[in-house]
Amino acid sequence: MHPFLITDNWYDLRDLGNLSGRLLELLDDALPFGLVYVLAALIGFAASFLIFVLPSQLIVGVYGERKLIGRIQSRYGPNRVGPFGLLQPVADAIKLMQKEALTPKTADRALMYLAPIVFVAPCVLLFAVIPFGPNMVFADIPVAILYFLAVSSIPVLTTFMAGWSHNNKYSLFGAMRVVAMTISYELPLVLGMLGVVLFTGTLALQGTVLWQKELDIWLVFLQPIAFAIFFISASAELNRTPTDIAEAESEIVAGYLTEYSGMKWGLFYGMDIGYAIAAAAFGVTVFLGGWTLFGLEKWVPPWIIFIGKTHLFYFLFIWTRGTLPRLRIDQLMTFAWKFMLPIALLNLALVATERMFWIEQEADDSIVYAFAIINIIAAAAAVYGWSRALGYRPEETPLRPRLVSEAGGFVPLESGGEGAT
Amino acid sequence: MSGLIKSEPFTLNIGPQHPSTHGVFRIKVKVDGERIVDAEMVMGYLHRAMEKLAEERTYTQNIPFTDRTDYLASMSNNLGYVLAVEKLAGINVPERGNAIRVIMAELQRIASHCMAVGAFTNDTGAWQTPVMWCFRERERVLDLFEMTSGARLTCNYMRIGGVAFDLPKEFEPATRRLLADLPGFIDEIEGLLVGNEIFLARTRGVGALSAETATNFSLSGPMLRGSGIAWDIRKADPYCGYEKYDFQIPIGYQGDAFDRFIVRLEEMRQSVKIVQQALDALPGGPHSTQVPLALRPPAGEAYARVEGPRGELGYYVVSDEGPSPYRFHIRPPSFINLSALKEMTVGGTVADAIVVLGSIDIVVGEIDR
Amino acid sequence: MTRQWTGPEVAAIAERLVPGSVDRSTPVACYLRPEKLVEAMGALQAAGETDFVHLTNLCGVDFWDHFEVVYHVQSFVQNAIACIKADVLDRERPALPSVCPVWRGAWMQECETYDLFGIRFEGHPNLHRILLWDGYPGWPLRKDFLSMPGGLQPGLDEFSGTKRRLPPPVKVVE
Amino acid sequence: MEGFGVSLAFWILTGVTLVAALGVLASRNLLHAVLFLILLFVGMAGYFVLLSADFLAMAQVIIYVGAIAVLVLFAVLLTPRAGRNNGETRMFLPALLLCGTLLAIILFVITDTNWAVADESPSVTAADLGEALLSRWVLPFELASVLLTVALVGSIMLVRSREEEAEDAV
Repeated sequence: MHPFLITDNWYDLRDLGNLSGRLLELLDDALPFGLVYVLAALIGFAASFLIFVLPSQLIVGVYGERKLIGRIQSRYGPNRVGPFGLLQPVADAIKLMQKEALTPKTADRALMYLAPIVFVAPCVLLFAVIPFGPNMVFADIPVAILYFLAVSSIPVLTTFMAGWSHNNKYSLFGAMRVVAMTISYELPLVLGMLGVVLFTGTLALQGTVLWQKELDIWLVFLQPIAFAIFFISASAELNRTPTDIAEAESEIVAGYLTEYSGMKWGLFYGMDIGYAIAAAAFGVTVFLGGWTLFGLEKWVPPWIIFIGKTHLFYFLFIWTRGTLPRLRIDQLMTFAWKFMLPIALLNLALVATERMFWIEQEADDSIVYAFAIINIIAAAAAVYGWSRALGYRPEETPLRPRLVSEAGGFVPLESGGEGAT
Repeated sequence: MSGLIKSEPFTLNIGPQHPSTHGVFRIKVKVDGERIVDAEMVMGYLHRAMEKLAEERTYTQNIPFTDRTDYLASMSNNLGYVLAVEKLAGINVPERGNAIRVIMAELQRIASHCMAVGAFTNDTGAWQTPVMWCFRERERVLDLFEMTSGARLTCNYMRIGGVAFDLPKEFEPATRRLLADLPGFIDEIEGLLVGNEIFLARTRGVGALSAETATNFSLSGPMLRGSGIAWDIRKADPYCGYEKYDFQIPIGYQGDAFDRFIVRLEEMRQSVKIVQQALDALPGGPHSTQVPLALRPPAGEAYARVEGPRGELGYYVVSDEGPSPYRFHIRPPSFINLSALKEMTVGGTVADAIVVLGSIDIVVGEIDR
Repeated sequence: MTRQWTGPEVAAIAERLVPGSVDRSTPVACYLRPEKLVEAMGALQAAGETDFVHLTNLCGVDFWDHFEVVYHVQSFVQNAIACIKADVLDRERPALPSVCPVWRGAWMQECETYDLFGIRFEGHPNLHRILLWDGYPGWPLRKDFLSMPGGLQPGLDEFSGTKRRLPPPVKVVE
Repeated sequence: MEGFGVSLAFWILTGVTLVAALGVLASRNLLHAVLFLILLFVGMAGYFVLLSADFLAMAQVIIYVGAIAVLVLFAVLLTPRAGRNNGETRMFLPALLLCGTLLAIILFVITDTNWAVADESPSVTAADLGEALLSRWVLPFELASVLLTVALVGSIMLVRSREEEAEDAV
């Protein structure tokens, strides 16, 4: 399929897709009808758990996040259970399973039980379309980007179900915020992705990766605005900190999770990480070249490159979570509608023009580098200009208090004391 | 919003068990959507009848009670109380005692402001990071307290007529090390938060009080200074020899949560300056005068106040020549600063209310006493 | 240093601004008549020479047969503080006009004084028990609290405070 | 698509969709009804997948589940508490009659139509779809957008309060 890279031999472990494909063929021949699917599912589950879920969700997602945030907060983080505290996620899981799962008397029991379950399923589905390597993609469907967006809109309903079912005011606040925020952030997200799709001309994720590989450019350079919009929207829909208003702990006490305890809460917690990693994987695939790394994928197994990139991307989420304060709901909505949406539209117009130019002039592929420079400059100009147009004036905000030496009454702003130092 | 869609306001209980009420404090807010239309405070969950208890104990025995009102600023509380009793009984404090008091009170201000700044940023949603940073520095101040008084939180260090113990010899180098690090730490916090767009958006213009309103609501401390009123008891009514030290009063611009925040940060800088000067000019001599254990001040009354970390911390003591105060009243700054809470929160959102509450810097032990 | 207004100084100004408002004055404090309290306070707040814009402290004191309510008011511009008092003579139904119209921030301190002494502040926008719970029977900071319902709990009979200060210790005003 | 798996998927989808549809009708709790409706939408998307219309299936999920259902949830939350359940209605009989008629017509049409059976499933990509919508069917497409815009403006006009109209008039 890709002669430059993969030999298609089953022993070519640089792409595990070869091995599993061969295995499936063999089993299909050997086993009666139907059983092969069961067996393949079991093997696939075990393999993906070992290769992806274990390092990602448990070690990076739970342990790494806690450790890193601990370091950001100048403390040690988990360091008691097992070597370097590595067994902390396991200990957490055991603790959560032992805990009593409380159900409030007035809660809508069915919905409350259903919500964590429904929350888990889409997370697993999301990974089906992610290409881990040239042949390592479970379902290389032609509308994978749409599929990803579609499936990732389901957990929103779940969080709504969770929040509403408790009959708790804080949870209802959380649910309302989730719903309101999602409507606002889907729009710029889809518009941003549209810009990407216009360039690549395909909705398939594998196609997007190959396009980037072929032109030797990552889409993050061609589409900086789309990347920023994707990152912000993703962190908004994942409830990561700068935008975690749906479970704002200091305001509405974890929002839709207020009444959950034990493993029901644990499922939400674990799957939050799962969604974050899925979003990171999607971002890496679309914007950061997926499993390619400028030729290095010939030597290093692409899936290792991919997992590494995903974890680095996930680090961005951890970083923002550890350092940024939270926005207010109305500010978040204003940001989506007044700032991101117009900029996304501008970006779309620019991309359409460039794409048209590219096709009509039958230009060389290296024109994308020119496009990249234009787009980066245009992105900076648009962000700066539009924020100024919206009334953003950072230099007018004094950041230091005035200083006076004598006690007395009111000091008017004009007289100013000794001014900001 | 309210004109477009008919919605019924409902009551939301913020607290008593809520991560952002800094203790057992409760606000009953009536919200219309996310907008607050009414706010009512419910407090007293931590009421320990300190003022009544103090009427049954001798003047010296009351000092530990003052630790437990505002447990984040026990030194300042000690100081306010002993100043009131000294004023009542006409006791003079030796130079060295005064200097040590100033050092302790300023270190306490740094520790308390660390807590205030950290908790406030936590309320804005900065998920624990600034809190942890602030705790790191506060811990070092508490170590100094432990070194001198033996206790970290409730120090019980001031005595009528001076302080309980002289400074240990390790104190000065340790304090100098801390003072060398503190400005860098304050710059760090400033770099992390003050220029941050999200933080600015969350705090600018939130809970703004004009100077007239702030005065009328009897506010004090950083709340008053944030509104642009240059009022600091240390400057206006110097005690313990504050007139000898060179420092400035930081004041804000429009009296919003952000102004209070930057005022607190700047106050920490000024406190560092004061401690530096006090250490440089630390006089010798005794640290305390001898005061009879069963002190019986002459009949009369005294109102003494200090500039506590949260504002004007006053003690009103009435004596009837008995061995214990006839009336013992605390003017708790964070309690009185709360009186403007409704003014500041109504019309904002729930998230704003949390920020406003954080900017007041309440200590429930002091509110309920 | 903050200038401390003596009682007679404040009394003279208050008498001039609102005739008949001053009851008497001691070196420490100026006693205002309850019926003219709010008016006189408002005048003292507005007058340029006193400029008492900031009500610092408000508390009650129980003197067995009557209460005193103490107001510490100060001016930022002049850097001066004064102590103003008002007597509440009726012990059965103690009441005093509220100074909330003058200083809005007084409401919480008045609530507290009401809560602990039972002094009703008339004209207060929302007078309620702020620290104790609604329906608490006694007034804790009164000197005879232990003889009140809700004061002395069973088993506290030998508590030293019950008998300690039965005679009025302070000279009572006429 | 042929095969045992496909048939199984079809029957499962049919079951889920029917149960969801019945749930929408029967559930007393308005919110449960909305959630059943979402399940129904997902089931419909499944049918599209079975028909090899991937793009339509995804669009169905994005638009109906991701946007419309969320809007419906919003509407439910914003309605006063009194109207939050599917109460008894006097329109029961007329509605039944109407539905029966509709069902009869549809059944008649289904049985009467001479269905053309394709030999192999046509492979329609998103690009083909876009091509068709923006060239041959551009007029209906644009008309639909205009219609939606008109509906949007109309709904805004409907919920405007009298005070705001007075404000605008000034």
